[in-house]
Amino acid sequence: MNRRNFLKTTALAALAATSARWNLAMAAGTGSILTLAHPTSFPDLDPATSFSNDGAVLANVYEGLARYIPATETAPAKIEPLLATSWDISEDGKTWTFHLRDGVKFHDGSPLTSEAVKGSIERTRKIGGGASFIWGSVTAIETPEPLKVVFTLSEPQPLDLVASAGFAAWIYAPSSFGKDNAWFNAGNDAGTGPFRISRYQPGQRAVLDRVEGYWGKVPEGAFQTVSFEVVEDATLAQNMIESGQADWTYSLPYENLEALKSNPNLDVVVNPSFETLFGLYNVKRAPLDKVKVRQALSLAFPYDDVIAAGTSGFATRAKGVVPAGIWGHDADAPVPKTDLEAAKALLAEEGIEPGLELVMTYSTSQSLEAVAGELWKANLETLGITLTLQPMAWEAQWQLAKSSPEAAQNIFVMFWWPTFVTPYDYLFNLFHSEEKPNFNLGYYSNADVDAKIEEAAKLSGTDRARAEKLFIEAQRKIIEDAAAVFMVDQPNVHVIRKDVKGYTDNPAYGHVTFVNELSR
Amino acid sequence: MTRLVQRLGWPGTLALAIVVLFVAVALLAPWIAPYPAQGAGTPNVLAKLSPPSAGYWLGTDHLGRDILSRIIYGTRVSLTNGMLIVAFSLLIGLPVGLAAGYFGGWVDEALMRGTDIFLAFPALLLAVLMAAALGPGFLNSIIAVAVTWWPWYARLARAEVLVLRGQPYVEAARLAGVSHPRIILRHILPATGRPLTVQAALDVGPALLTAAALSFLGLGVLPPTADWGQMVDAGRKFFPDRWWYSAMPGLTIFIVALAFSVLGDALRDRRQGARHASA
Amino acid sequence: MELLRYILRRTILSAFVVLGVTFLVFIVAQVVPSDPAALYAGPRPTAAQIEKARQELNLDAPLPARFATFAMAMASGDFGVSYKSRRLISEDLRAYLPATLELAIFSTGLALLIGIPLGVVAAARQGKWPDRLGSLGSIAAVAMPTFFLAMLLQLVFAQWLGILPLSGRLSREIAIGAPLPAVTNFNMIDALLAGRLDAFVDAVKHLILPALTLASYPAGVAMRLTRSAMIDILERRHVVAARALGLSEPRILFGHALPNAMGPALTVIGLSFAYALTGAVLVEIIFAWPGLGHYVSEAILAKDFPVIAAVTMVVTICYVAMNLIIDIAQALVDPRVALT
Amino acid sequence: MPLLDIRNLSVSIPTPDGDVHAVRAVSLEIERGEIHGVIGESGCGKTMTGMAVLGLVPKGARIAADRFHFDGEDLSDHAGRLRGRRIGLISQDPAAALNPVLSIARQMDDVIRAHRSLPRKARRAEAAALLAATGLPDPEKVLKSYPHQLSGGMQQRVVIAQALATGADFLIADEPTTALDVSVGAQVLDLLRRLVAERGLTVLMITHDMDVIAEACDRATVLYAGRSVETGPVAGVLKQPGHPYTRALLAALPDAAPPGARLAAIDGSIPAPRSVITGCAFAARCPQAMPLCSAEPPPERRRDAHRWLCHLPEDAA
Repeated sequence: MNRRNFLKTTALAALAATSARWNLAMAAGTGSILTLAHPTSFPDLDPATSFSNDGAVLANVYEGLARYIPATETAPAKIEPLLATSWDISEDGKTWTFHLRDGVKFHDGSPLTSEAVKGSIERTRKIGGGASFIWGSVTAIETPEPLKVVFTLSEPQPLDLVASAGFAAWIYAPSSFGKDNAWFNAGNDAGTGPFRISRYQPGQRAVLDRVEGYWGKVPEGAFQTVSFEVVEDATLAQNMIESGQADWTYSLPYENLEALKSNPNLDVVVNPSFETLFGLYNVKRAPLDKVKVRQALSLAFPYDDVIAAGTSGFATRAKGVVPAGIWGHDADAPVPKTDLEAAKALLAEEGIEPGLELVMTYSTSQSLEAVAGELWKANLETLGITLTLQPMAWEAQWQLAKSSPEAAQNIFVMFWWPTFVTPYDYLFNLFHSEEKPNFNLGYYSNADVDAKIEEAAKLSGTDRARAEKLFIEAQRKIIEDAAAVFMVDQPNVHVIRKDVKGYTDNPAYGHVTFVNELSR
Repeated sequence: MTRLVQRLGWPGTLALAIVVLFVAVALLAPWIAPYPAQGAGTPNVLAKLSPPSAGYWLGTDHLGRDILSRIIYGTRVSLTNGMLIVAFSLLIGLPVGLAAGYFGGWVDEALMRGTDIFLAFPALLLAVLMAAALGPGFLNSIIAVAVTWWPWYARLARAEVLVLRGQPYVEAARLAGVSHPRIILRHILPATGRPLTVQAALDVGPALLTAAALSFLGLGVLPPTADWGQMVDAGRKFFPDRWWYSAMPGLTIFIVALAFSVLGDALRDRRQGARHASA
Repeated sequence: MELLRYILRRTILSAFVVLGVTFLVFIVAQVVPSDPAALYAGPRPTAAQIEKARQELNLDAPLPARFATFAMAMASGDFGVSYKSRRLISEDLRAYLPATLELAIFSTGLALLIGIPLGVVAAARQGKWPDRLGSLGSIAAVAMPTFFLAMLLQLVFAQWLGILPLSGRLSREIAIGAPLPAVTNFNMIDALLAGRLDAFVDAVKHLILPALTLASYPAGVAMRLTRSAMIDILERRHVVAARALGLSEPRILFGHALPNAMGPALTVIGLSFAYALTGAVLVEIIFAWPGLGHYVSEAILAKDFPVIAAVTMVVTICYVAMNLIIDIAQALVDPRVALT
Repeated sequence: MPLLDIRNLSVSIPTPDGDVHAVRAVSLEIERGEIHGVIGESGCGKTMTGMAVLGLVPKGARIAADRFHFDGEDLSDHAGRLRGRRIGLISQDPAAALNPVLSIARQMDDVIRAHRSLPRKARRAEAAALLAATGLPDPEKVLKSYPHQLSGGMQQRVVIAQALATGADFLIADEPTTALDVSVGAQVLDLLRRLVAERGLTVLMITHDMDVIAEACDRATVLYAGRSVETGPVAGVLKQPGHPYTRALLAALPDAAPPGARLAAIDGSIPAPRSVITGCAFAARCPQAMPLCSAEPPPERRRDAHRWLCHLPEDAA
């Protein structure tokens, strides 16, 4: 220890001469720079097609009509006005009128108008990429007044939730409607948000500078510049946050979080996320076409061990597919507990002999999926079932699953997060009958569940309480059918420097930091 | 024993001993691993990431498995990996080289230009490309490396054959009307095979290193099978605080590759020495 | 004249090899078990979006037609767009290739600088302790797994001693606070062009650890090759003659014997350069070096074929070109080769 | 006092399989201004003797001698210092003796610079002058050349010029004509004779070619199996050889044989270099051998300045 410190000190002293000058110069400036270390790059900065981690950048450059604020212990969830100050819904839930905020300017200086809103959503829909399908039920957009937009829907839909989505719901300046994807990805922007992109190095960083005359409130000591650094390596990210080179990061190994918690300079912010991990059983391929076999597998899943070993106890047990924090979450869902004896009995009932072989596919890049698989495999081994773990590139895994029920895997493990905050997003995509499945990769089909999901969807704009009840009923049916094994709700763990004030995590916008609200 | 030392020198003998030791470890893995089940992949969650101790000599991994047992089981994968890579490469390279060298002319030209294309790729990149195309897995990663490896054997074999082809007994056989396959099998193959096999045996070390690099990139064997390269990668996110996870398998790779390298040097020196003495 | 013919022959052969490589890359790509359209359509596409992507990418065309398109595009330097990011690959390469070349060139230089003098000394002191130590070191360098060495260097120099940066190409203070104008994308050159000594020093500091990692193996090989070449040369008559003529020992070693060992040195340049280009896949990940290796490893995870193909092609062309240059250099350095 | 005075020189090289006795007992006395030939079959130790004088024996080799003097200085201590200053070497194969990748100018310059501190231009002029002195017609052109661009004779002249450049007064010429055409070889020998005469040099001429001895040398020493078995004025050694080996050498050389023919036609082979020899080394091949020959070292016989080692009485010669 002494020796190491000695070496360190001498080495530092030797370098002091060269580096002292500019370190000093930098120290003066860093106060107004916020550095966010992101583990993945920002593939698409086009507000129409962005559908990935790029949302973290865009959410500081663009704004939607509204923003979802999740429930806290003291307050229920709400949808906060943003570019719209208020909105009205017609009786039948098919006509939505949004009143726009006055005095908002785009970064190019043009004012926010109903035409801009209409044009943005139309461009987004016309390109048809990313999450543009969220506007699928909109049949017409009218602009009766400069600050008033009227949406007509084909069927009732919670358009307030759609309008506050983290993807495809951004409003951008009319001057950019004619621009193509490449223009945006060259680092240009056309938003109303507090920051604009000043420099973009794909795969490395995006640097944003504060825009003069932002309409919203700017706290004292707010940041002038924010740098989104792409740091794929968790070791490096951890090193940066510990040394103060980064102010915020996530996706560090759970095992290292205890040590970070005790670091006086850091806050470890743990929050439920809207991401949930589950395995879809292929119900069209024997022997998982039998409910009892599926139930047995779910009983053999080591729920607590996965939380302990895979997430160091940070995650929580999944209660069905809709995670905690989203309306429609079923806190009392009758999910199974690990019980190998019961599993054995069920298998015996169906006459399953030892020697059964099953294939589980998961995405190469997801280490938690691998841990879950390895632990599950060990449990199944005691039941005489061999589980082959098949890590694949996501596209390949998906491709195999879609090919045909006979050729596909037995168990498809994946994470799901909602495009916008509604249980419909989980239930419809994953469990609603599909002719040619896109994400219903277990080929699950149940008319009763389909009906409940469809009806709940229609009600979610107008009668959210009833919709929620229907969604929960559908989920219970799915659990009863053991269509999937619900593993864990992934926690959001963000590590942030203590001197950064005003941080809250909003799981509706995955890993987005609203920098305008922060200060040092 | 003393003769062995005399022939290989002390470093060579030590290296040979290490290689033999690891082969033994691979064969006897289930009997000598302190925790055979963990070596084979069974998690042991309660003890996860424990530092080296009396119970776990080299510590445990993120699922609480004994690193020593994992390394012992990984020996099987790594050595088989290395051996299969050279075996596959020989299987492709030897016939190609034999044919090119024996028949000469356009056959030689066509086969050798073909191998040139493979040699034009930087080897690891081609292996990565192949592994990416084939997907991860034990056999796939071996094929991926073998694809980059065989042209060397083709060249070696060709060079050996070119020397042999001019030998009087081969000429005689040819004049006597012995068929080509027969000449190749009877006269050429045995004489070419021996130097090539020695070379191949020594290449197990480098092959193992390449395979480790692939599995470090996540293109090797599938979990939960233990593999050294993959262990180093898995442990990297806990490095350096839980150094043992990465360092132990990393050191193991280093020691084995070093042993092969030193042994190879010793054998080469011996061959050169023999040539000097006879000259 | 002979030299010209020699160069011409080598160039034609290289062109042939590049064509073969193009074909091989294309064939390998056909094996990739992934749906490019699904990848191109975005993170969570609908069936309609995938179908649209399929048409855009012309994936339904027959195989030979697609190879023709592919080869033509490659020949014109148009690598298409990445399925994953949908960015122009040629634009990405402009940013990543210099980073990798910078690393490869620097590490090659380092390998020669370490390996050759050590080899000369080992040969001159054959059998003595500098020789034994050097030989041991070179074997160790060759047997060391790159990725493990990278981690160890980071641990010692970045985390314990803290004298060199852990990773990246430039300090963030410079990259964000006072960025360099991207003229060549070679940071050292750009820094000099801009007259920024601080940035230059910073760029060099960032280069040292990854370059050292990549240099260790070729340095070991360089040492061994130089040593054996020098031992061979030192026994040759002209060296004995030079001794008999009363030349000093350093003069004989470096002035007379070493120029004869240029052959192995050039071989090492080729080897080291190739090693750095491919080792980049491992080293760039560990050192977060924004180069081709980094770029392609992401593409591999995503099965982003156009990127994989483009990088493979570019690296292979660099490699083939380097070999060509070295062959020609061999001919130039040794006046006798020109005649063969 | 002879310029080079060697008594009973031995050079042995330890190997894992036992010592190699490259030189067993060589005695040489070379007077100033003479060309002294040393002749013998390959492996007889003639080159190693030359190397020992230059202090260039292989690593680990052991040198012993009753006397090993050059101009009064003990070579065991001073070979390194004398080499290149007073003692020069003209190598066997000029193509090998010149560095293939350096220009002649550079190689000449290196030698001159090692011995004299002159400005660059003067060194260049000196190099040209030395080349001219060896009879090269266009020194400037030669200086710009690389070795492979010169003929064998020209290369040998360059090598001689290099030896002259050191300022050495004693040259060891190791088979200077072997690699050359006969006519070119003769020219080189003429050149050497001329240089000896003009510059007062002394030359130790190592050769296996009796013609070279006859044409160029004043005195000669015959080596066999690492021993000097006969020495004396060339006329005596050639006309009235004392040692049966010398006689066999001369007999094996038919009058009709082309000059420069190899010495190969003696039955049997030389003793293995690792063997220990008690009696006369030639005993096994000697047509006149007696039982005594392989048992005891032969005594020295002499006729004036002509001496040889043999059990046979003087008149038998």
